[in-house]
Amino acid sequence: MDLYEYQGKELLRQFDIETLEGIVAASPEEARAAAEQLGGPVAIKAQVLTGGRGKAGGIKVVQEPEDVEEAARQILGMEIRDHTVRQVLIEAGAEISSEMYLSILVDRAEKKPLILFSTEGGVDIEEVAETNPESIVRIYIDPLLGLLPYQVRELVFDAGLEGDVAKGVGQVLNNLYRAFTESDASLVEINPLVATEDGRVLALDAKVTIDNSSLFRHSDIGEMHDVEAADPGEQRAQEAGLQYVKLDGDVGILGNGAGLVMSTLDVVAQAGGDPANFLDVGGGADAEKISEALDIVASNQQVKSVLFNIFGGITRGDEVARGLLSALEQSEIDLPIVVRLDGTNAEEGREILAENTPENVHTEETMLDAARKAVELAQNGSR
Amino acid sequence: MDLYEYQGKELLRQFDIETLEGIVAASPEEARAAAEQLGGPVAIKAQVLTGGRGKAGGIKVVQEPEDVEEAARQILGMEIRDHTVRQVLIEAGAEISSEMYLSILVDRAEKKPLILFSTEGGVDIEEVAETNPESIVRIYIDPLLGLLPYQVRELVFDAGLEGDVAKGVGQVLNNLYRAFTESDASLVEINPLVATEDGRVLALDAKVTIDNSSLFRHSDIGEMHDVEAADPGEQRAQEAGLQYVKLDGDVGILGNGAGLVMSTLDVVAQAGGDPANFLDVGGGADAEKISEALDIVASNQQVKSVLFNIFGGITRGDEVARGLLSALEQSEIDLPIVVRLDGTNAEEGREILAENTPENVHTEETMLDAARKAVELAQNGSR
Amino acid sequence: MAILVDNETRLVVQGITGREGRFHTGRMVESGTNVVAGVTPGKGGQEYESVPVFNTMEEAIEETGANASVIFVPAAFCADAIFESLDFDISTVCCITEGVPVHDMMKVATYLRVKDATLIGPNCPGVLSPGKANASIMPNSIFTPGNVGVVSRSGTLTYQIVNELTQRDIGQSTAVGIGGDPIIGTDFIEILQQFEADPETECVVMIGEIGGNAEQNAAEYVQSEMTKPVVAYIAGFTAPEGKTMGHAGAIVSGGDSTAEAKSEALQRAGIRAATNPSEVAELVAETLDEGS
Amino acid sequence: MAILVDNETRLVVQGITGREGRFHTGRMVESGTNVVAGVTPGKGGQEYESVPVFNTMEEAIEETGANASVIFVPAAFCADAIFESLDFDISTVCCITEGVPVHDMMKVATYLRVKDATLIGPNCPGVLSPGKANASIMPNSIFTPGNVGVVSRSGTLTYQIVNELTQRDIGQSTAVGIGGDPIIGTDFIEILQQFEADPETECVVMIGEIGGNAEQNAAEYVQSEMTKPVVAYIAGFTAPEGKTMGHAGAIVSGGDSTAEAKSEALQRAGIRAATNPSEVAELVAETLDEGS
Repeated sequence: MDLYEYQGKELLRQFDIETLEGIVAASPEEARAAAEQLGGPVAIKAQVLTGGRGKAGGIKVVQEPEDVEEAARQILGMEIRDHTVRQVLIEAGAEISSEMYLSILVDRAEKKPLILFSTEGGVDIEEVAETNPESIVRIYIDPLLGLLPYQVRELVFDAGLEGDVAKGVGQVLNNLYRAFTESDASLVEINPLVATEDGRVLALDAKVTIDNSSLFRHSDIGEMHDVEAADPGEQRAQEAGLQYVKLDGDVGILGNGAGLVMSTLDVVAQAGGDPANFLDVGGGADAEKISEALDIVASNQQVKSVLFNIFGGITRGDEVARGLLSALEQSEIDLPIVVRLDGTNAEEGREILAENTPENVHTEETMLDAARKAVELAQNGSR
Repeated sequence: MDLYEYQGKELLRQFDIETLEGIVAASPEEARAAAEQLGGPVAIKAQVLTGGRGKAGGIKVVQEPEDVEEAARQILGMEIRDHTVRQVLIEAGAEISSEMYLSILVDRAEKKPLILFSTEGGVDIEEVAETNPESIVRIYIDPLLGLLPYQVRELVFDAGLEGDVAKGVGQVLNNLYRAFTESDASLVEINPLVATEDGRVLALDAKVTIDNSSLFRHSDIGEMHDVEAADPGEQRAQEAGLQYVKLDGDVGILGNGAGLVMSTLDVVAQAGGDPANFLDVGGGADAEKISEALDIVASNQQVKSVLFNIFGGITRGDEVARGLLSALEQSEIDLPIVVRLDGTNAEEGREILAENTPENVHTEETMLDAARKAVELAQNGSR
Repeated sequence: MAILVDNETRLVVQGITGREGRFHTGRMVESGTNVVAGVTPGKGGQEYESVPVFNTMEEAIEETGANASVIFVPAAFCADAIFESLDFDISTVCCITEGVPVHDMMKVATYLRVKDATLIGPNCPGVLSPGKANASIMPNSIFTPGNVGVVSRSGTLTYQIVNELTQRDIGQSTAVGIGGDPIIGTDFIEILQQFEADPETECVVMIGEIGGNAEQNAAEYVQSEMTKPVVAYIAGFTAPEGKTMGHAGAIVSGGDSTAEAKSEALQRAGIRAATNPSEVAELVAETLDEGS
Repeated sequence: MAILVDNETRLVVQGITGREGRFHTGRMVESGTNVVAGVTPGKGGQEYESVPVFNTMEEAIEETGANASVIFVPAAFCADAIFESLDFDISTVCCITEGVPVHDMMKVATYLRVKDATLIGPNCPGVLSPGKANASIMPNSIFTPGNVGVVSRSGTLTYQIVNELTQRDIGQSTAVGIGGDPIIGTDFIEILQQFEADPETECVVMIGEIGGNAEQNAAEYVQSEMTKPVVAYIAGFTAPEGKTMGHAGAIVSGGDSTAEAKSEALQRAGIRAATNPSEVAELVAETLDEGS
């Protein structure tokens, strides 16, 4: 789960990392009021869960409160990489003497937290990695020992920091590691981390991703999630505990297990079709969940046929079949549906379907045949 | 550093372990006032840093406040294993349904914390270990992982606990492990840990030893130390950072390094003498420390001769010699002193001594000769 | 022979009394697996699917000599269940549960380095050696004993491919679902090593997906260390960059973790890669024909 | 040869700029030890006793190829200094500092299990191989090269005994002060193993004291595993039960950790035990005579 900049900063402040004073605004009027409250020049920053907002014009700095309204009007409603800007963060100014980069992330290969630091902040870190890899300090942390004092010193010395900045960065690093572990983050990134003219070290931006699997122990963070931001279908899926990603095609796809569904998308594409979505019903999905999943897929108006590919492990074929029938009854879906069912209790499932098959449901024996059929139906279909 | 029962219980309460309500009293009058405040029957418990107070009559239970004064009078001033009782803990009563034993200690061989639990509490655990070893549950903890939930369950199931008692003991164990690690304890022992008729689990006694080396990060615990309890010489030594233990003989012994001093005691005993003390001046002792050490040894009125055995590693012979001379000047010690000096800068030290040797200082080349000389001087000497 | 589980396996089911635990215990028993014990705290003394239940792993192991475990306990308690298995010297631990926090798994993975044990998963289908032992949620009926080792990051996709193999009468030595989470106990390479050393395995199928770079590392390993042929399949060519595709681990975090990048790495290493599940079975059949 | 430190040793001094660190660096250099670097954060670029100082161990090792370290940093920072050494693959770490918290040492000891390194101490005099390398605070002048290995829980008592050996012209291969704290990095047995394997060592002197049961375990090991003769000495017969005698580790916590109990264990194992430091040298002389 990604946090907005303002949420990420709220979290950092909880762990004693200093940020600039800021107020979130959802309208030009609120933006102006916020700027007046803060006083002096302010930055108006689009709050979107994607990068590149700077280049897209999503950040403006104005000197006078009366100019804030117009700037906010330009940013609010802006589309940045398919994300609509619904809020802006109005932030006070600061006298900045240097920009740095600091992040902690989960390294999959080493199975440990990895700290990245560079004195070249404020730009894309991947760019720095290419142009000046020497400037990036990398430190792996033993998750059982935690961040050790010597590692903080090492970062500071390797990066060539001195005086107040060295001390300030060390403190931020200790605090950021606490934030990373205690919030179950998979990424905390501060870019830029700035040193001010008066010797303080502040987080000027914050990108925080929390491990979804950990939300059961972070109800406060879970509540931050801004469901309005997502596609309505993605919202429904999330509430139902389903993994759903909307795409641009016309063949609706659902199945069990991320790998099988991804493979189904690939096979549909190879058959000349265009997947409308990714939907993983997950392990052990029961009738109700299947019904909800089918409904979500069908509610996408672009969908012209649905391919339902189930290979049962935890998910049992009989439940899938009952779920399918129940979903069809409830939602009166009349789209053509291709069903391919195999694995645990598949035979029972196929029997249930055979006895009750509605007209719009086609069954196929193999995944490839099912994909071809679904593509064919989508190409011939209309809605 | 050992804590008194009342201090140990204060610590346990900080970690959410329930104890009975209690008030410390230093006089019979205070004891009575405490009993009246608590109401009902109370226990009057001698506060001493040694075991066996129960058998020695150091614990009395009285029903009426008017009997408290007399009971406290009997206990206060009592000598229990050479410890004078100066305070009593007046403690409220409870309806006890069972007595258990729980402790966590540092296991030297495994280099890990070890949890010991038995449903046979209230008696000497070493006795239980002999008569009914099966009843003791032992669980080792990985210090990097900490106490794991499964280990708590294991203790509870292995001990055959059920219901409220199982839950209560589990909670106490989690809290006690926190107390153990966060206080840098080498031992936390609750004997008995009791279950009450109304289903609570309470610590009825508390024996806590804090690792002296950790006191720099526990100033609150360091302040608990009750220096009045110790021998005046031991008090002075502690303040000076010296390791001193008073014994019953007449040959005062000091040296550097616990092993060498222990060996010196042994050699003195083998030579027919009787060591008056153990004093380790430690590593890197300077003139001032040596002087203080000599003064502490000599201030024991039983001492008839002093054996000063130094083999220099960190401690340098020249500093030892200067310290010795300085101590002799300051304190006007006229006891016979046998000095044996070897190791780092020993030659320089011997030269300094040779130039300034007072009459009462004898030098010997070997440890055995030095021991024999000191014993001889003690046997011939008087004070 | 086989890898990880075989005729010598004495399996204990952690979380046997839950819905999934019970259901799959029944299936594992039906597959002929020697399921000797179950563990659920507080349910000791009961029986589920004719398997005796104990309160603790220590007790279960003492009483039954269990040497492998399969975990169905809820995600919040999985790390604890894994530590319990490891501390009592279970040699193969399969954690089926999905949704185990990544920070828990980093601790587990670090602890694993001091233990002589293999952890499969979490969020995986488990391990199945057809005709010998089933420590998994995989449908036993689609398997048949044979000489192809299967290792996969994906669950249902594995079933799909095993099914294709079986339909062509190509049997399997062992199928291992290593799981698709960002932090898993055992990576491709460790399983490939075991297949390389297993006399019964003649050919290995490796099933990957987008995210991370485990497939690239595995490709290098195959090229430099393995003598046995490997057939690969990667899913996720149609996955849009930056979108989560179900598995927390299947995040396209950059150019390196796309299906294309993985596919290229396989080709560079001279590994045959199929473009769909059916083709995997075709390539395996060809490979085995060439070998004989 | 020798054990732990020898002619190949490239020593780094952690905490070189402190009073003791500097003093003993001078002495180690005088003893002919190859002291290649010192580390004190913030003092990088300076020189102490002609030894270059670095800010971090990583830098010191990169620049000088250091492979052993000796630690003089204050007790509160020792665990950190040890972790820093271990993380950059120093193979022999001697922690001289006393007063390291026991809980810190439990963590260090646990971490050591995943590292291929030997930690000596804390609260120990260090390691000295006469004529080769001195990673210790032991007075070099009392040593002479030879074939007797010395291992001891006590510092100054070791000097006493080494001095007695040297005065009888009995040289030493290596002397190791393992420290007397409750939790130390390396116990008697691990050092005895190394002496057993060292071709240069013919006989071993083991110096114990009250507290714990390391001497009893060592006695069993000597009896069952060692071919080389061992002469032992135990201090603390006069120590009253239950009193702390200087070393935090030297607490008589029960019958088993008394000097008598240790002495009996040695006798049971057939190990010659001396009753005073001079007698140790006599027994070693006799042992070497018998052997030749």
